[in-house]
Amino acid sequence: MGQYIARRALVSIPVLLIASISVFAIVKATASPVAAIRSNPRVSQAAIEKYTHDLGLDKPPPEQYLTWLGNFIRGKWGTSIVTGRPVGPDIRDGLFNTMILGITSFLVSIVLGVGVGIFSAVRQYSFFDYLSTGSAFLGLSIPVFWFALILQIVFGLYLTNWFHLATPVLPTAGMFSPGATGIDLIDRIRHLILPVTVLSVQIVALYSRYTRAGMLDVLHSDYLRTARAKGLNERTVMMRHAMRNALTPLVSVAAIDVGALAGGLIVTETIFSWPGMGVLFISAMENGDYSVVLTWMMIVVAFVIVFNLIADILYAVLDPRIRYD
Amino acid sequence: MTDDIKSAHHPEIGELEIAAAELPDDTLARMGLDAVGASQWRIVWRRLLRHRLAIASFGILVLLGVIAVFANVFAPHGYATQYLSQQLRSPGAGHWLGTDTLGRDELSRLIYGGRISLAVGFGVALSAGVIGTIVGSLAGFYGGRLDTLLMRVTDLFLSIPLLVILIVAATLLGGSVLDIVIVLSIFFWMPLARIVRGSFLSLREKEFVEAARSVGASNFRIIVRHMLPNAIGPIIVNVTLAVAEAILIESVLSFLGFGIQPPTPTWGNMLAESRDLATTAPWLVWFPGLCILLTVLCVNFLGDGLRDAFDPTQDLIKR
Amino acid sequence: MTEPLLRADGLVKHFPVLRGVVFRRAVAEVHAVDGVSFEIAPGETFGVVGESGCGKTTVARLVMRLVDLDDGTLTSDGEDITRVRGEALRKLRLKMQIIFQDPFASLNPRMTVGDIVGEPLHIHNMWKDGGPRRVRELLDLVGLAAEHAERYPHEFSGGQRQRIGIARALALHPKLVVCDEPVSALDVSMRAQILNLLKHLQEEFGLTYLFISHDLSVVRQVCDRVAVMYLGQVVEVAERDALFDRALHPYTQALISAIPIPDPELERKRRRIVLQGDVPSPQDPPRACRFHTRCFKAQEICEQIEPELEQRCDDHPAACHFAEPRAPVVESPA
Amino acid sequence: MRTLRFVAVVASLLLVAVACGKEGGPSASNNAVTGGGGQNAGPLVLGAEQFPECLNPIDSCANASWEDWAVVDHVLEKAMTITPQGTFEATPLLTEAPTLANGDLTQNPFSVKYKINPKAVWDDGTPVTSKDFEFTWQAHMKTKGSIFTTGYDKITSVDTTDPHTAIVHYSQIYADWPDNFGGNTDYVLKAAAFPKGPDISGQVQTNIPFSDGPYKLTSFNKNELVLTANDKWWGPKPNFSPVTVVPRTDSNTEVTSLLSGEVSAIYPQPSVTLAQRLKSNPKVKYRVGGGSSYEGVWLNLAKAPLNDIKVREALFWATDREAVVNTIIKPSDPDAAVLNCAGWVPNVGPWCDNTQFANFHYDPNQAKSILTADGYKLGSDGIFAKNGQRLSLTFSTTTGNKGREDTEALLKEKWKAAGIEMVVKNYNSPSPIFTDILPKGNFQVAEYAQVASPDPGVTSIYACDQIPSAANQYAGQNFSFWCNQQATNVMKQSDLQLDPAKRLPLIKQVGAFVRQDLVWLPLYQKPLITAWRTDKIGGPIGAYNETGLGGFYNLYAWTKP
Repeated sequence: MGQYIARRALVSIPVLLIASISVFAIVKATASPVAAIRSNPRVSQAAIEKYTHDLGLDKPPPEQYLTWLGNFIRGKWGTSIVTGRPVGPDIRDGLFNTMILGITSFLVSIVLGVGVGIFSAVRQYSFFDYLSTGSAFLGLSIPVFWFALILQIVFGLYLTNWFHLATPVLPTAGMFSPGATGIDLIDRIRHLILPVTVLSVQIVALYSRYTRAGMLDVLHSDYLRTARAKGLNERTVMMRHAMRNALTPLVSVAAIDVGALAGGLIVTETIFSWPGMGVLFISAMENGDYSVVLTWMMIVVAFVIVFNLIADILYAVLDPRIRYD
Repeated sequence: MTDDIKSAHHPEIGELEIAAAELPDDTLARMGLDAVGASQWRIVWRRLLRHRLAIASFGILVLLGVIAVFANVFAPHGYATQYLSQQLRSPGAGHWLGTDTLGRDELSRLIYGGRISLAVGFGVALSAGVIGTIVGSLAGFYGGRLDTLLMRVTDLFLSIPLLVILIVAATLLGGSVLDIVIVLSIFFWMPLARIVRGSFLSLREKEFVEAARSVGASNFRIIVRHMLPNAIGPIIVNVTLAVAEAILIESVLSFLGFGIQPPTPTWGNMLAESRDLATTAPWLVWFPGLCILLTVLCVNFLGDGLRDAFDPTQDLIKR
Repeated sequence: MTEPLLRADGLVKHFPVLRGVVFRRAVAEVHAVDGVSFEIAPGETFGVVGESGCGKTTVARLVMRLVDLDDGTLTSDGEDITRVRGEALRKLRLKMQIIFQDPFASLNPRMTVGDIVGEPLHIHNMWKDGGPRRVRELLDLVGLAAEHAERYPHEFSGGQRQRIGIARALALHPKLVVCDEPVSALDVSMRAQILNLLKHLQEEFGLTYLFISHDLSVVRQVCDRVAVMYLGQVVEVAERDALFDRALHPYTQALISAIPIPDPELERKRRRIVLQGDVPSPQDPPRACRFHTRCFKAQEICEQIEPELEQRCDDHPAACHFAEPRAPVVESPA
Repeated sequence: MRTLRFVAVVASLLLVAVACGKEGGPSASNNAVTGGGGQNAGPLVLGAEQFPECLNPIDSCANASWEDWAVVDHVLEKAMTITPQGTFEATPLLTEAPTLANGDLTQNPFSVKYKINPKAVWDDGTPVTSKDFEFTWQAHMKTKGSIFTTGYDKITSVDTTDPHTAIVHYSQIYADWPDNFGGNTDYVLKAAAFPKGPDISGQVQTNIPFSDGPYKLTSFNKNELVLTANDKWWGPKPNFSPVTVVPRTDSNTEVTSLLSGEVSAIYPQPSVTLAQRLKSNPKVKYRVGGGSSYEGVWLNLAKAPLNDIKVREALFWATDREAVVNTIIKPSDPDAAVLNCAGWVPNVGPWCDNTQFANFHYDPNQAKSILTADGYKLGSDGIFAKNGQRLSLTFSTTTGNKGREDTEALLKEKWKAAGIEMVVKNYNSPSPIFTDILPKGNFQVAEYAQVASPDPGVTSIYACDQIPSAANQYAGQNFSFWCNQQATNVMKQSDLQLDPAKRLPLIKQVGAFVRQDLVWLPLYQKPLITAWRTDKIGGPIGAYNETGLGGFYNLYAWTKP
């Protein structure tokens, strides 16, 4: 197992390198930090040349890449070309904000998804099963930004107008009320409700499907029958035997998803003005700010790789039948 | 799973189906017990028929497909025809689903837009299906260094969030229908490649593959005639679900401004560009959204039905 | 002895065991086949017998060129086929065919019986020349009906399936058919039928069989000559009767002593040689004589010097320092 | 979404605009520009469509208009500023504006004397001095990545002998001098805040820790920025404090936030039904008016078939500008009209002859007869062709801009009726459209906006030597690739003429050349809109709506309802 982890970790180094080189090439080919300035007639040609030179953008691209890589490896994440701000704190803040949104959604989704999944497996072909299965498919099929839009309008405008409220029923954007000082938990939670709903609708749908399928497999298995035959009571059978086995795949899936979160929730963050990793990426991409895009990419890919590994390890721990060598 | 989390390349539910492919022969034998004289397809079809929702969905999809293909017959107006005096009419006589900011008939635009959206969905699913199948087949069949190489490439593609690479690539290529189909296809094949590889790795050890080789079958023939048909279930399910995903992702790209560019109508860009009108001309937001929802829902139901139909263990569970 | 149809000389096949962090490298090898030689004369049935894991199935695959040799040569009709590839290998398929052990796994479940039996014809461009008729003939030959061609393998019993496998093997008019435990997966009642069919086909078409089995009684029933394998090596080769009546190698003797005898009287009286311990791992086979860890005759020399497979009596080689003709404890009923 | 930044940049370049705005909503507002008085109206929340990512007022951060609109305008004081009427005037930082009349402007050699208000102090109580002017000049020239060097590069020295008088010496006459140390984009920096010297790169990226404006910046992060009243401010005290600016980068969310009351004012890009949405809430009012940036259909004269003036003429007849304005602009700005002058707008100076293109109206038959006379034949597909070459034109603009995309869709049908095919090929903005497509001439027809500045010179967009080429590293801005030597001569001549009265006929002559050669077709002035909640804000919000200073400029003067 240790060897397996070491191998996976080592193999990911070339993956990271290739990913960063391709991303660098594409960013270079599609966007330039100078473009926005060039389209500003107030900026003279001389100023553009000075700017390009000052920022080293006139150096050959491979040199630019290697300079960035050298700094990155030495732990210097550098500063953004466009904003002149250090990249590290921006990514840290973005990651933190994204995680607030993402982890909340995951917790909500896992609780709901597992609950619904188990219940509909136990009561297979009941009305509840059909209802939850139907809702799950609906959740998987709904265009996110459309759903977000509808929620914003309903909770931000329609309901607020019907009840003649001065402030919206639920805030439609931002992480907390403007100008709020300190941490007001209620306020934070109110701001989380709509974006978390948008995200959870998808995740709950998926997790409840996983859970239901896993539970059904277990419920129809021989060993559960044996457990029952041994005279264990139904509750023990469910909790101790069925759930543990049914949830094993879900645990690793969830671990992978948490890793993937680092990439940001581009649509949700954009709509709800949530300053996370997705928004950070989009703006850096628009600016052709390769120093931010590349560092961003490395962090995100590293997250994905690490959490994939964690998923594998969890899987092996939970399911002793799996062996890696 | 369309936006955000999907962008992480969720290990598809389909990946669990490797298990189904691992036991094709004896499980089929089990299936055969109640299906004497039927080919696999007939068995699958019969089992699919039992899945009423899937069949209903299939019917709706066929209907949508027919309307899309014969859009010029069904659409009451041209998709680009402008009635400038009738800007933003709400649904009613003359324009059943209202008009947009240029006085174009929303129903007609939905019909023509559906043509593009469905074409994108199917185009992406098919081409990504082909790529994924080829990559997975080669990796699973030849194994060794080729397998390692291809799987590292797959990992590479999988480790970057889907939406991110799509945005990057769409920026590079452009916003025509073909561009978007190409971009989506290039980044949609990985889950399928893994599934196919898994199937092939187990199929490779089957005696019937050795039997084929011993009568002189070429590698190509072995892959195409012997291994692929035994891995077809997961492939079909996956390709079907990819249709839904491609339609959704196209709409997300449109929302972010990287999708198919107007004036070519797609449900995605119609929805995206009227999002400012949600309160003033809600029909422009509701109808494209509902079209996407309905289509994707139907595809998902169909995919689910197919999954059950291809999954031999389902027989063990009493319906 | 006439020119052999097939000569195997010093066949070696090792499978690597991979380990490693970044670069996977072979840290050990499974010695599946380790220097096996034999000759098969036209028209005979040559048996290879041994416990499971002794490498006899690997021999079948080596002979069929389904896996590549690490060392040794294969000669067919005087032609070196050790390294043939591509078109030449395809040609070779016309001469040599194989019947597999598991009739459930060896038939593609997605193909009809007609397609399975007809596939060799398609591959070798013989379909246009009366392919469907040939398929009917072949099915008829193995005792199946022509209309079975439209059906799928899962609709057949094990015995029927093995007939389909035989029909496929015969489609190309091969000279040599490798039978890799063709009846071990079948019910006893089926076995005789299939063995009879094989015998009948051999007579009708003058086939040569390389017959692989772990079942000595089956071998005794069908083979003309028999090679006994232990841990990837041939320890004894003999005419059937010579082997069963005068086994030279202690391992063969032990095997034969374990054959059940139908007569309860004799069964009670006979002395069985019981081998000690398990078969050692082929990954790390014992030095010198590989059998010495379990041999009831083993002495010091067996741990130091590897015995050659050498002639002991007429055309009866055995690899043992203490090989000797030895009267069987119990007269065989035959 | 992606184009917003560019549009915003262009909008910030307005040097002068005249108040010609109209107001929507229930009641008219008081437009007094002066105001304030510290009535302590309490906190206020504003929505920013583009949130500044960094604050350095000299490097590329300053390229984002929202940095000025949301932060710097309120924190730092300019020397000269722009009135809602589009003229320059002194801010409270100066005791009076430098003029030739009071001798503070000298012509030969050219110098500007700024008399600093003795009451002007930084928020730590230290006075604003001529050293700060000198430092500002130095910072613009020496900061790594500084983008606004225009004008500063002509300064030879700043005389700081008297702390309250800064005399700026230029090497040559620079007519646009008010745009240094002030104007649209510039400010006076505090020398003492930068002990490391005039290269201020990498500093003040996330905070501007000093203030000589009505507000201080007390917090800045990706969620919001907070402005609080500067109690050392010597001008009229602001009423609202603290003022929180929050990002609302999704245009739909932005409007929703205003309608729901989460923010109290926004300065959004107009969209077709924006006005309608704003009207849906009786507590919301807005002001709309055409700014100084003008939208047009630009042609690549270097490439066939648009090098043929007859084709251009036919195209102009085939382009229904009336319909574009009616459909795209009027829903927001009912008073909008088709623009007919070739490089200026009616409300910036006397330069616009708004009749130049007035005779072109939509007449597909006219277009057809011109093409037929030019040797084109109508094909069976309804598209003209000549020598086997179909009259198919690629129309390009920036992606993701609904107004422009609608214009394309609308004109596509109109052109088709005249036998001209339009192929739409849009590009991201700013790259590649402003780095590759336009400068390298990889287009046929393009729609984009230009800005009318108070200086009427149009040399940079029309002169022969401004055609982008490898020689000038594709930095030329004459994207039409139009070269009329006669016209270029007149332009150069006009640039040397400082007397407006003598300059006017020359400018009109340039316009006539543009009209004669049919270089491009003007469409409309881009409308600007400021919207606010009447239950939160009284006057005089929106006074600067049509100027480059933006809808929030006089935040200090806003009052309670």
